[in-house]
Amino acid sequence: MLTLSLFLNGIVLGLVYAAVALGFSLVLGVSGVINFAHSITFTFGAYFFWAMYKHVGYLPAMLLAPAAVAVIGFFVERLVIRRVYGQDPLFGLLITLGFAMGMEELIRMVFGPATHNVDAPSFANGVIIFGNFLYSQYRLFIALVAAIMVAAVWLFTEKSRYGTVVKAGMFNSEMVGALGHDLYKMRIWILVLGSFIAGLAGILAAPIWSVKSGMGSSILMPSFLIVLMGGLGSIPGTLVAGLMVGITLSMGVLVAPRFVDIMPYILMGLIVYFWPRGLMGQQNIIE
Amino acid sequence: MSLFKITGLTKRFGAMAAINDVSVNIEHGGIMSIIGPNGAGKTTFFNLLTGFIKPNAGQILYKDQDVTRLKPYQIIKYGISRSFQVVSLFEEMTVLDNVIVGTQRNMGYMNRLFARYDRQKDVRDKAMDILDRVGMAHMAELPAASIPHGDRKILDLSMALTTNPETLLLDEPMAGLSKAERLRITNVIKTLSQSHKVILVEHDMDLVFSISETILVLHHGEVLACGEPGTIADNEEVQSAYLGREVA
Amino acid sequence: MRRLLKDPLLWIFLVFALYPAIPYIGNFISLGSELLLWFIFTLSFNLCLGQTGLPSFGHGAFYGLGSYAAAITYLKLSGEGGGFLAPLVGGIVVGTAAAGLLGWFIKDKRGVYFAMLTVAFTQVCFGICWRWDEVTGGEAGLSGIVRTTFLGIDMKNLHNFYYLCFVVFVIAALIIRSISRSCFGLSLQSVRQNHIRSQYLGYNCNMYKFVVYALSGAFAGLSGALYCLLTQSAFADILDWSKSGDVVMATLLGGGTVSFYGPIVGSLIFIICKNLLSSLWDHWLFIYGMSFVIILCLFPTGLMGVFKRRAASKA
Amino acid sequence: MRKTIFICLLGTLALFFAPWAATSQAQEPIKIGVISPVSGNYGDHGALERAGMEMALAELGGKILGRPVELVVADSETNADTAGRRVRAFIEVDGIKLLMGAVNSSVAMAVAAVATERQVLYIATNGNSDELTSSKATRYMFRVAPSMASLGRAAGTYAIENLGKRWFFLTHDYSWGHSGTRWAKDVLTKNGGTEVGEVKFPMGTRDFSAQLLQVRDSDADVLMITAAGFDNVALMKQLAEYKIHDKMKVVYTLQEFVDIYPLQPQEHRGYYATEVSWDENDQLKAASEKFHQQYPKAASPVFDNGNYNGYVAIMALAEAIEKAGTADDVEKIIAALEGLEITKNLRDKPTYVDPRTHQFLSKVVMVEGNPQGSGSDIWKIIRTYDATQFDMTPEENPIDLTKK
Repeated sequence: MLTLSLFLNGIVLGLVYAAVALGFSLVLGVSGVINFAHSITFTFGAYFFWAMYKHVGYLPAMLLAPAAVAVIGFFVERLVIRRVYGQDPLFGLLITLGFAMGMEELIRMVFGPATHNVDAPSFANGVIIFGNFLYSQYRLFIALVAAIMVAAVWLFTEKSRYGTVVKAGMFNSEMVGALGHDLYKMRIWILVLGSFIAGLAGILAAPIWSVKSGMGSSILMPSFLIVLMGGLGSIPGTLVAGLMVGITLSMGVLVAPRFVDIMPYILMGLIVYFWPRGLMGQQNIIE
Repeated sequence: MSLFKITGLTKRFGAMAAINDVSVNIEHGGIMSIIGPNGAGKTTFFNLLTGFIKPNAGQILYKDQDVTRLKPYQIIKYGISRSFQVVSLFEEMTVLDNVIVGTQRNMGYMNRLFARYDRQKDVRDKAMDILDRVGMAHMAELPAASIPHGDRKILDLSMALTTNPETLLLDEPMAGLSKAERLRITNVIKTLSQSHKVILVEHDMDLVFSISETILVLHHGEVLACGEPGTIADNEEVQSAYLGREVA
Repeated sequence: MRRLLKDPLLWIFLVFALYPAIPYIGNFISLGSELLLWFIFTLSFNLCLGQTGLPSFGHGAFYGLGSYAAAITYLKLSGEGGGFLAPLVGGIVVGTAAAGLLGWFIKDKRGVYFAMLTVAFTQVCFGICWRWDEVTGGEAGLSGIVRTTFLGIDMKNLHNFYYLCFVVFVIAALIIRSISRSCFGLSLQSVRQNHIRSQYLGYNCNMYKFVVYALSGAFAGLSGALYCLLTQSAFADILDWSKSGDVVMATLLGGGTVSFYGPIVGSLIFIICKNLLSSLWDHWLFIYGMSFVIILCLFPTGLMGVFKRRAASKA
Repeated sequence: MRKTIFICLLGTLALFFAPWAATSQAQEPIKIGVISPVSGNYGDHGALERAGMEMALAELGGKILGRPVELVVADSETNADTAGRRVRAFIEVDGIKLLMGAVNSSVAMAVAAVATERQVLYIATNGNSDELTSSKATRYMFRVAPSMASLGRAAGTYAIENLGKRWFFLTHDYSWGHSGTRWAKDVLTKNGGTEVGEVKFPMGTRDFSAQLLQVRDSDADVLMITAAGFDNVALMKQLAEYKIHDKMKVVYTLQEFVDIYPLQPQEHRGYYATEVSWDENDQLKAASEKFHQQYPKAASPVFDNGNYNGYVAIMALAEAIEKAGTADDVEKIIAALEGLEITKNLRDKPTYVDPRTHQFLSKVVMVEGNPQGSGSDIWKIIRTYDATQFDMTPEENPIDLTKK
């Protein structure tokens, strides 16, 4: 019984982690930028949501807050990311890391260091109990939203016209530019979309992990691991890798509870060692 | 025994077979040219021959020794060396240093921990000698990134000489060169062909037919024809392949 | 002799030889020793990044493991009886072994994947050291290490220890510089600039990456061991990847990718500004993060890159 | 090019040390080096500690032995490596002989190592690990916060007597967490209780669903938790989310007011051992009121472990210096501190400094969460224990710092 509930919990966790890594994977895939400022958009999402959800209501805030984060994403792109296109990806990593560190301290200045609290929505606040098995409705709600997010981005890149151009951009951005698509505008839109997704992911995580300035840095490494394992620019890869991390973290408690937090790193080491480009990765502008 | 004995060589990238069951013997000495429309698999053939990529099937014997599975740095020991279609140099080094990297490896100096690389007189002399042979001695101290495209192609060729090879695989050495430079390189190739076996990938048909002893025609990854320039010239399949009519 | 005078390394040696004598600044004697150890560490790190193009973002692991090795060797082996050399040798051996082991497994990896595998390695080491109470003392770390005498000189005296670090720094800097200028150094440069062409000239690039990684691990282990003797303790904090990020930032800030002296200038400014800023303002991390971004945006090749470009334009 | 490097080196060296040069004034002040987190996630905990110190200093009129006192603060960045560096700079440059502070045990250990080497006095305010006053105790370190032995055994004693005999342990996986569980188990085995199971969770865990599902699956009637920091805030929320309280009693071996205060009232459930409760007596209530006025933006509106220990540390140092008659001779101050009875500790009974382990012994307060409470009224006191009753006995902790 326990293993079943742990497995289900692993799926839920996996979906949340996949959603968290989604924005990062999209930006990395298209513009080839390792965007560590992703953690900032994630944290802003949670803070904006916390600031407005009491006045505006839960669901409207779930759209307004990420929209505000998307605007910040635009400025982040104009200020920092714009200088990093085409450069060595590790250079981009370091610049955005420094930027994220500075912005985290800025958040601490603006919103104060204290932890804030976001309570679950009214319609998903209870607990489902059947027999000995219990599961909180809120986690199923965020798993559902995460699944919708991943599916939406997947449909966007696979099916829609703009999406296919974006996907092509992942593999050969010069060619896409040469074919007349305004690569310049596309990259801005991708980063804005990525920030929107990251902000939404921040809102999903807020009630479980509570809102504080340092919450962004705790999801930075997992997102990067998931994207590397899944394969750069591959949305299904991010989903699969996210689920694997979620299940490892959840089932790991049975195997070696003490070393649960370093299991994702070991997992990533094994996968990248045997599948150099990740499970579903293809040649990408990163190489 | 022939220089290269290639049997059943195949290389697939996903569904597309870049090189499809190629079997050919390449003899010693002289110049052999490989021609074929773009995408015929010429560069892939070179990559397979030099161990840069591993074939899906088939075998490559060089002087009856199996080199199919070897990596480039192992194949060099057999005396095979190549230049690149897209110029591949050490961009942050000077012209001379680019060549020194090759000569110091060849002379076994490459692992000296405390000998300054720019003070090894004999290595420098050998490098300057190679630059002399291709007429680039005067550019020795210039940064490789700042010299004109033509000279960069010639430098790429001269770096292949640093491993004093027996067999030289030159991938479109003439591409993008001026008339004068093409002449200069043709003479260099001619003098090289006395002492080395030269395998050339080239699109300039008059040059190919004037200097090569044998010609290998590749088309869609398969050998269309192989033989003297004369027989190749009047071979219908070759003409149709070039003139675009699909062979019935 | 004239050529010697123009050699910047000589000037650096001179400044740090007189460092304790400098009126006000000289009081920071421990910080001086730490700066020297940090120089050895960043110079050896730059053998990987600047010379061979290996983005080792988890390099702090070898520094941390070296300091743990020194602490454990001291506590287990030499005990109270003294023994100054054993911890240093222990640090070097463990640093080389760890770097060699990791280097062997990832010698064929490149770019982002190489960087992330090294980060994974250092995080796993951090996780283990943080919990393994019996051996590494867990979160409370190891303490009780005492600097005794070395070659008859009493190392408890901070100035003696400073000059020991200075001597080790001089030797290490000369060795690393000569390696970077040697034939072996040119081979490493060829691996960084164009590993395909380098293979075609007969270089087994993966083997070179493995050898230089193990070599730089040795120096990192040495500086870690000396750091353990300076602080007379060993903690898991050094192994965290944010510490490794510091060494990468310092090297890039100084311009390690274009000049041998980049890491020295970079770490000097890095450590000093970090300490200076933190005493000025509670939210100093904001200035620190933003200035790093601005400097790297304006001078992608770091400070030494600016000097080199101006020197080149004059030539 | 060569000269530019040389000038750049000298320039940055000079630039660095300017601020420190300007601090020496005419009359020689007593400088106390405070090492606690300023930036980063634990910045607010550090600020709380320092606020307690400043408040105590203000009550003493900013003077000890007639000499003005100056608190020189350095940012530990909750990192042993950085803390060691900053403290060494304190000693070498500012000649500081009195050190204080530290929010977690690894920083406390690092500072203790430097203090022992340089023979300066260090009063650790908030590190709870047992090692600080047992295996790694040193003559030059005192500790204000009670050890995990007192806290763990107090919580264990209350739980075994009132809550149940079948326990499940949830332990934060680092040395502090292990010691909390060890002492609670000590009480459990001595009173014939049974250990149903234990799960250790790593630092930085934010999601406890896996661990809590395991807890729910067990048939324990008491869940004994040793957890701290931001992980603990997330854990408290998820305890309520998974309705653990309905199935078993939740007991904490150490809980901070600061961790619970931001939570929802219905999440304030369970039994906690804590070092001080602001509503113990009128003196503390008044002090909390005054604290809230002076530091409205502090992480806690009342006296919590952090600021209380900072307050007591300053009062102890002041009384010791007065008793020793000198603020410069560290050995004399240590001797004065050993066996000292600290009266100004806002409590009815003075805090006793055990000369053998250099541990400040006062009280351990058992409180119960109050889901209906509002504002600062988040728990109510249910039992007060005397710390000496539970601290490590000489057999358990053979260390004796009075012997040279």
